[in-house]
Amino acid sequence: MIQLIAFYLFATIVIASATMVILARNPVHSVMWLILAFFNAAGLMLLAGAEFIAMLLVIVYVGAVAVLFLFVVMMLDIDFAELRAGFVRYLPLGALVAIILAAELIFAVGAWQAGGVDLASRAAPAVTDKSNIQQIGELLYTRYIFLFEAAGIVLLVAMIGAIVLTHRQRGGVRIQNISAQNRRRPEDATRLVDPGVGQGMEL
Amino acid sequence: MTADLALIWPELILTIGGLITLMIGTFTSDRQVGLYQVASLVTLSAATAAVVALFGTDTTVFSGTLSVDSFGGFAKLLIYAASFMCILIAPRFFKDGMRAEYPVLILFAALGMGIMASARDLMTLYVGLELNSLAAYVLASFMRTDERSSEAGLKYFVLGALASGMLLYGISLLYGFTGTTDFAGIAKVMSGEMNIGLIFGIVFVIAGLGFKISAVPFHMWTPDVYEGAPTPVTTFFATAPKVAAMALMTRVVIDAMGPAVGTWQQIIIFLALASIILGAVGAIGQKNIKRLLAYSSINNVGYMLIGLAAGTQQGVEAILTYLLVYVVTTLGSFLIVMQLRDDQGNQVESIPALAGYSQRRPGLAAALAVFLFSLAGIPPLFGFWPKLLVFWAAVDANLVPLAVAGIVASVIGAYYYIAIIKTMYFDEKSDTEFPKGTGTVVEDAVITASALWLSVIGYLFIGVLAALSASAAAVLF
Amino acid sequence: MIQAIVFLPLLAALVAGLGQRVIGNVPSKIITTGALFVSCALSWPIFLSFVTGTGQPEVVTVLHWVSSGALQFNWELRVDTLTAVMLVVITTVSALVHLYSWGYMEEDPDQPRFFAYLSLFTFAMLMLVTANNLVQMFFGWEGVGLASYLLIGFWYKKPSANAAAIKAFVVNRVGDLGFMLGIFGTFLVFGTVSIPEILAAAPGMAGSTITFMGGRFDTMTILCLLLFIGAMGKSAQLGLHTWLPDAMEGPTPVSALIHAATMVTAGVFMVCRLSPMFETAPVAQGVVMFVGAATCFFAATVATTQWDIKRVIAYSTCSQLGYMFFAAGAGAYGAAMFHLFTHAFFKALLFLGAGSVIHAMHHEQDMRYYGNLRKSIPITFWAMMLGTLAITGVGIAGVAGFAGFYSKDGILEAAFASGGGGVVAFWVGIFVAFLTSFYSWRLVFLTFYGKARWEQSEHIQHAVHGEHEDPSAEHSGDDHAHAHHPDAHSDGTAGYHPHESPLSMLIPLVVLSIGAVFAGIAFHHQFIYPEEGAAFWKGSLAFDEHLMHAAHEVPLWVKWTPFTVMAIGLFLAWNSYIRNTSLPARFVAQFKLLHQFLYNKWYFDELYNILFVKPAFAIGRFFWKRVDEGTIDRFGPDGAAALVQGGTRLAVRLQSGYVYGYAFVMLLGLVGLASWAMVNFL
Amino acid sequence: MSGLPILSLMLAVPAIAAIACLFAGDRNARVIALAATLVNFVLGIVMWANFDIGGAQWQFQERHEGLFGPFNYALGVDGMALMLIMLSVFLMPLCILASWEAITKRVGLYMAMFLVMETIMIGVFAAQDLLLFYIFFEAGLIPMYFIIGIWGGANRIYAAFKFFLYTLLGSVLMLIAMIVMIGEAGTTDIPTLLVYNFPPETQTWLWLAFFASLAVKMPMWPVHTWLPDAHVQAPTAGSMILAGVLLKMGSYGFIRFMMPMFPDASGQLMWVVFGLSMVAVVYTSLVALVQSDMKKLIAYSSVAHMAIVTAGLYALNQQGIEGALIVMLSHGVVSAALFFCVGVIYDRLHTREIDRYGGLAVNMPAYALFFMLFTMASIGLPGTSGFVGEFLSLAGIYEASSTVAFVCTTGIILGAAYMLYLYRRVVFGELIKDDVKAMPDLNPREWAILAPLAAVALWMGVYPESFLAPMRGDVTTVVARLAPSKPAGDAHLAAGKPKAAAAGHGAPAHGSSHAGGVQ
Amino acid sequence: MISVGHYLAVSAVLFTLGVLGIFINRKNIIVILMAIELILLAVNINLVAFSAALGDLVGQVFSMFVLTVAAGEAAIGLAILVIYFRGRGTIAVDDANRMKG
Repeated sequence: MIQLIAFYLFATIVIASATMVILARNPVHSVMWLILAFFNAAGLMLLAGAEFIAMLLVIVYVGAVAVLFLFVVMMLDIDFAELRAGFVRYLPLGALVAIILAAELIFAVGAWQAGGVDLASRAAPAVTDKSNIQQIGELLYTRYIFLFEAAGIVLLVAMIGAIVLTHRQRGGVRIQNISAQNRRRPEDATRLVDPGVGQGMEL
Repeated sequence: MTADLALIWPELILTIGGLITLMIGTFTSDRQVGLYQVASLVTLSAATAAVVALFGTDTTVFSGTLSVDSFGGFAKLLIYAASFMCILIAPRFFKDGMRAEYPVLILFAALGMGIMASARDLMTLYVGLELNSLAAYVLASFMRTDERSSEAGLKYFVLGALASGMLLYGISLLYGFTGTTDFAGIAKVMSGEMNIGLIFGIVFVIAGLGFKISAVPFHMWTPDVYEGAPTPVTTFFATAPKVAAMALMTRVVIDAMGPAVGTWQQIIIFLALASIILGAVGAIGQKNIKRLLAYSSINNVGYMLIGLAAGTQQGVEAILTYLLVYVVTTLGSFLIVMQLRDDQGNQVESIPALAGYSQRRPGLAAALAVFLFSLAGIPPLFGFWPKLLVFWAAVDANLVPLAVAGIVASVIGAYYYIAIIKTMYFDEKSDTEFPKGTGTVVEDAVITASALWLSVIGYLFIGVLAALSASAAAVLF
Repeated sequence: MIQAIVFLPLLAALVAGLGQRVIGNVPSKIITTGALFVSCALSWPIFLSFVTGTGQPEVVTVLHWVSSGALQFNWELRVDTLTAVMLVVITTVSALVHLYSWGYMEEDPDQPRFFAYLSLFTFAMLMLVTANNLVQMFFGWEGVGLASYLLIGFWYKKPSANAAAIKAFVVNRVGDLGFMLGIFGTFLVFGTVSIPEILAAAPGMAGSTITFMGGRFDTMTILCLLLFIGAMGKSAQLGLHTWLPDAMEGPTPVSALIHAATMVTAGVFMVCRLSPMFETAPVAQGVVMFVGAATCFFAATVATTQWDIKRVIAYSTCSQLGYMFFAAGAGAYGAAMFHLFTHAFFKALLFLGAGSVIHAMHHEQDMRYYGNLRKSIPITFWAMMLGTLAITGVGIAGVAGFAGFYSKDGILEAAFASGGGGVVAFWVGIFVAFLTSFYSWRLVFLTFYGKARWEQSEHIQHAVHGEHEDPSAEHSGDDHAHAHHPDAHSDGTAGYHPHESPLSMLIPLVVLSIGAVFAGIAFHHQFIYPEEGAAFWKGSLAFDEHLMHAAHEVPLWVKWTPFTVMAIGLFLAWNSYIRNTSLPARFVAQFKLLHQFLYNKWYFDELYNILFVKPAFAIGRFFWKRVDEGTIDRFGPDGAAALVQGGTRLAVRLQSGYVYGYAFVMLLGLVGLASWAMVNFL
Repeated sequence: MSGLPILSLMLAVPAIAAIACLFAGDRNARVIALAATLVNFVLGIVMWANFDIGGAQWQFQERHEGLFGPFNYALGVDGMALMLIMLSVFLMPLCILASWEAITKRVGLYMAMFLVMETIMIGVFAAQDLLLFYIFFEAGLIPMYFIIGIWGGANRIYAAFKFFLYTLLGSVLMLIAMIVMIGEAGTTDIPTLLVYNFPPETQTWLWLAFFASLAVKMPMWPVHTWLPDAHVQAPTAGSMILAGVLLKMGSYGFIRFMMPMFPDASGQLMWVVFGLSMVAVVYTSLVALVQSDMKKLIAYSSVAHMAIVTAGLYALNQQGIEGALIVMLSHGVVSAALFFCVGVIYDRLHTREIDRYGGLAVNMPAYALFFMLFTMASIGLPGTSGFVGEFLSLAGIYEASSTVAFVCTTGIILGAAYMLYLYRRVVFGELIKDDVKAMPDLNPREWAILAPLAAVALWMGVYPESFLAPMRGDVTTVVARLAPSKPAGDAHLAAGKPKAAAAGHGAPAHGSSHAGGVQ
Repeated sequence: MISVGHYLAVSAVLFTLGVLGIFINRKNIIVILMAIELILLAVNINLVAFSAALGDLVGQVFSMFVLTVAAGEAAIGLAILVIYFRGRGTIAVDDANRMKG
């Protein structure tokens, strides 16, 4: 019963805050709503028994992604007042299509029943004698090792990408170049001039 | 596990080579273009060699998440070759020299595409696809100071993310309704009774993959991104990812959804016809040659999808042949587009500026004409052959109306190809000068070779090609 | 020998036509004229051998032509009585016309071309009459059509000549349409196009029926009618006659040769050649007779009102051809051929005489500007006189007469004797004989009698004032016949005095006069007498001895009526044009509508113009502008292009550049596909 | 002869010369092109001379299995193909000569395109493999597209596009049909397919698909509208080859594929062909009558002539088919000649407007003579090539249907009308326009083009056996193949009671044995 | 009892909201990126729910990969956003239409 109440609570909040994410005028507010949605989603997952994923959601999403969002929103010098508010043009038709989509999806998933699936073909049946995190770990480092490594490459690519795009050679930054300093000779730096009378100084 | 490693040599080589290239790039100055270019090219060559060496193997590795087979091999050869060319041509394009991240990203993208082509598990599919996509998003906006490039990246990213969301949602449905992410396992369930969840899963997955191959109506990003991205990147987008995504789509549709032919066939047919027609119709209005080639790729994907709709081994063979010819033609076309520079050395992308090109650069114009006629599928140019195979497969699969519709629409497609030829050959010279010396010897050689191959010479290789594609396609059946 | 007769003219035509600039004018003329005289000289012995009964039919194969399945025909030359008759007619008239043209065309710059055309025509005509199969006959048929076209349009600078040439060709082609269909049908029915084989098999086909264009008809009737349509075109029978008067745009020797003596009689020849076929199709015969009689009547009525001397003779020709056809329709093919034979002489004579008059009158052809010419050009006058006597059929039954007398009376008697419709045709013929007499004498009186009236003629004034270099006018031989008498205007001559034509023109007149006088009396036994006729024709045409017997035994009044009406006509003409010259005008005033109707040739040209020519152009323009461009192109290729362009605009608009728009399209696609798949599943 | 791959040689010579032309200068390109086409002409004559009439149906065969994967490099000719190849190689040197002075820009490319065209034409007629045929068949679009588009008249772009896309649209349907055929029969070999019996209902579809394609190529009404545009805009030699040979590809497809491969459908659907042909003859002739552009007029006349071809072929009997074949050859020569005649004066005055001319007979007598000859050949004057073909085909048509024959035969009236009307306006009349007066008569080069054309037109008219003999056996084969499915003609001859045969010319009645009229 | 259906319904709504967020939003691109995160969240809920219902861990592993990739995706998305902003000085969705047609 508690579970049910908790589920409905989480579900309601996650949907409500998701709605606010896309409706909020201020992007900062949107991020906040997003964080709220993630927390509640983590709650939903806890209810389903996926503790590790729930934690991950909070740590990775809230801790990293959402903060990154916030960071960017703050960093970019955006004049929020100027941002036009409005999703008038597509809203009625868009909402209609979205409602149809949602209805169809719900109708579709309503067709799910445990009996329809051949459970014998499961790749990694969950067992009760090990913790969720241990089971996932075993799976990750054996069966899915290749993908695990590939996911590492994905993150590497993301990193390279983020850097290559945003990293700028700063013109004003002075970095000590020791070898250049060592190579420097007087003749490179000084010049002897002998200006004639009345010709002025040429600099 | 170690035995498995011996079978993923191409991936290993690419990973290590990519890292080495990255290191070279990091620890040398950006002006050392030659060095990391060579490193990346060697990496790709080695990977290609590894693929060749593994050709004919048909097994799965890593608990069945990845397959090592001729089908993937065929696709990888094309992917690697296309990537090779895209690295080869890049330095001349980027005015400030090619930064090291470019070959690195291409290498990792190629890795991802290789994984896509070999995926036989939804999870592998997803990871491979995202590896490729993330690299691709960055590549699209690689010229970060160029507004068009960043806009292209933005659009590509947003829509790509949406598409991968759809794909993932579909995957989750497939997983939920079959209890497995393994292609073979999914196929087993699908050979039983279908339910609405599975059907939605199929639709969502096809939609997600349809984005990658830019099939209508998931093509919307293509023209903008092709136009905005730096030309070598556009070349890359038009070739390698198309091969990977098409191979992946083929594998998913045939391997995983094979038994549910009634569900996906009509969807694929719709995508095919829509792509053919919209690709052709959209292309007609274009003034920018990169944009036009984008529509052309949409159009061509439509034909490949006809082969897929057939769902037979013959159809898959046709797709593979089509991919090969398509890649060669597209590469050739883009190589020429790269050489379109006015006397200030600026890139020329406007089609009207090509007026009278045949009189300024007869060789290049002739080659481009060959490519375009080939893309249009006019015999005796070799582009006709894969089109024929595709229709052949459709007819043999009793999809005669589809074949008829497709082939009639191909006439619309021919219109814009011959319109460019008209501009190059029939129109009076435009003001734009096209000075000589824009291409390297290698590029010119590649252009010449592809043009020759695509003219009648290609027919002499039909036998080889047929054998190759047959052995590759046989894996799926 | 027959090869020489036929091919010498061709050779001459080629040499003169292609080599004219190499060999020059006079050699060209010599070669063509010489070749014709040789042909002529070779033809007469053949004819005489048939007259004497020693000649035997023979067929000479020259070259393989076509064989396609059962349809096989070769280039062959057939000589039998019928051919022999035609041979002499053609070669003689042609040779004389060649000679005549030396004088008549003397001043023309394109003489070799003219002579080449004449020879070419002769060759084609000879091919026609020597044909042993229908296709070769068709070759000659079209060949003479070509030559006729070329010769009518000889003065190609004259728009009227060009128009007339095209008209002649096209109207003839209408007939040829029938002829071709007839050949096809004949081939279909008989499995061959060889004339002897067809004729042999024809009786066996009598009474059979065949489907033609959806209807069910008697086989032989339909075949004969189709072939007869061809004959109608070539022989200018009513309906397809309109080209013949216009054809007078050609030089006068051409009119004499082609449009009087030979080509126009090809239709008669064809009907006679195929007479065994017609004999099996009484309905077709009836049609032939009816058309012949109608033409005969029609042309004669028109001839009475025309002012142009050549047109009068042209309508006269038309009318005489009608005689020949109703003879053929009546079954008297011998009589038809006989009239053809005599007509060739006297009509050629009349035309050449008219040419001589025109030549003398400086190309004035309007008889209103003639008058009193008998003294200035006496030889021409006498030749014309003899010709007129011949055509009007002057002669005493049972004693002697001019050529036309025998042949025309033969026809009328045969028509009467054939009974039924023939009697009607007989009466028509009688009436036409009256008209013939009237218009022929009218021509003579207007031209040679009365007062000189040419002061009003523009041609003459040009000649007098030296302004005759009108490039579009006939311009042969015009510098020798006039003297300047600017003061002598009161005598109606405007100071112009016609001179007699040169010798080269007079000799043919004389020779033809001999023919016009004696051709009838010399050969009427062979042509139309029952026993002698059968022996003469030797089955080369369907010679009905019974009919011929009957024709000779008609009541006496039948034999005398033609002469009587001729006399009435003569009197009427004399009364109207010599004694009381105001009579015609009064008559015209009285019967204005009738005169207009006749003068305008029964409005055939206008009718055809409204019915065929104008609609053809209008429909053509309609098809071109409204259908081809307005419909097929508009909704076909251009429509498709526009559709695609519209699609392009739509596609470009769809590609708005806004990322939310793109996302929306993707979503729509997704939802659409999902819904479709769902509906399909459920 | 057996060892020499003469057909491959004939394909190779122009192809190689084409490449040479691309790299040679303008002057050399002309010489190379002329030399290559002449060599091919000689090879053609050698082939004709060695053709064994009455021998094997397929001669000079070359086969290389597996060279092209699922289809073969297979060449060979029968009599019909031989004649059409002869037509091609005969016209090519004349086309090159016709362009000798008229083409001044980008000569190398021009000559290359023509030489490629020659290869393609020979390939079409010599191909013994369905796909090989299709490749050649459609390849012809490319050089023609360039020829019209680069060297054409003012509105050349529209014409080139229309030509290309229209004919492409037609051909693609044929491709689908070919695929179906290959799937059904399991071979791409044309001789095998010629005797393969497709199921009747399949035949209908295949027939329709082929018809859609070939009708455009022919072109038949109502898909003819590309032709006038293409002809008007194309350079002289382009029109010559287009009218001379390219249109024949359509009719060749009729007799090579549609009729023997789908005999049942041919029998059933002959009325479609007849109907369209009838419309075309009358319709296009009337349209030709009102044209003011010389080339357009001749182009429309081509449509009318090709309608006779289609109707003749679908008479499905010996005369109809042989006649149609002769019309094809004749039209190839005559229309090429007529287009060249237009080109001659176009080169001098640079207009095709009929009204701009007049009175050419005065200053160009030789030209007038040739023009007259070809005009007459075009309207089917006996003794010229046009007659033999038209006569035979119409005779054949009559056997099938007198109505169709009647309507088609009206073409001879209308044809005479529009051709003579054209001739009158151009050649006859007063020579009053100064620029027309200044036009010189034919030069030796033009003589060299017109004289052979004239000679062939006459040869074909007087002794067509030279051309009929090689094709006779093939036509017989086709007729035999079609015989079972050919509907009876509409004559329905019914014997009556013969009257007593008239004396003198009575002969044993034998006509009734021809009841039904099938020869 | 909470059935898997409940979860799936929530996820469906979330997915829809995410999609809606992408194309009705004209204010700024950051919200679009957040909408994408919503979509991925919906997928994760799906996977976890199925995983739980099936008693199969693959779903959770998959969910982990999704999280990983989503993080990378967010990084790259924001990077692109940054350079876009640098070039244009705005992140309004309406302005990103330099290329069209």
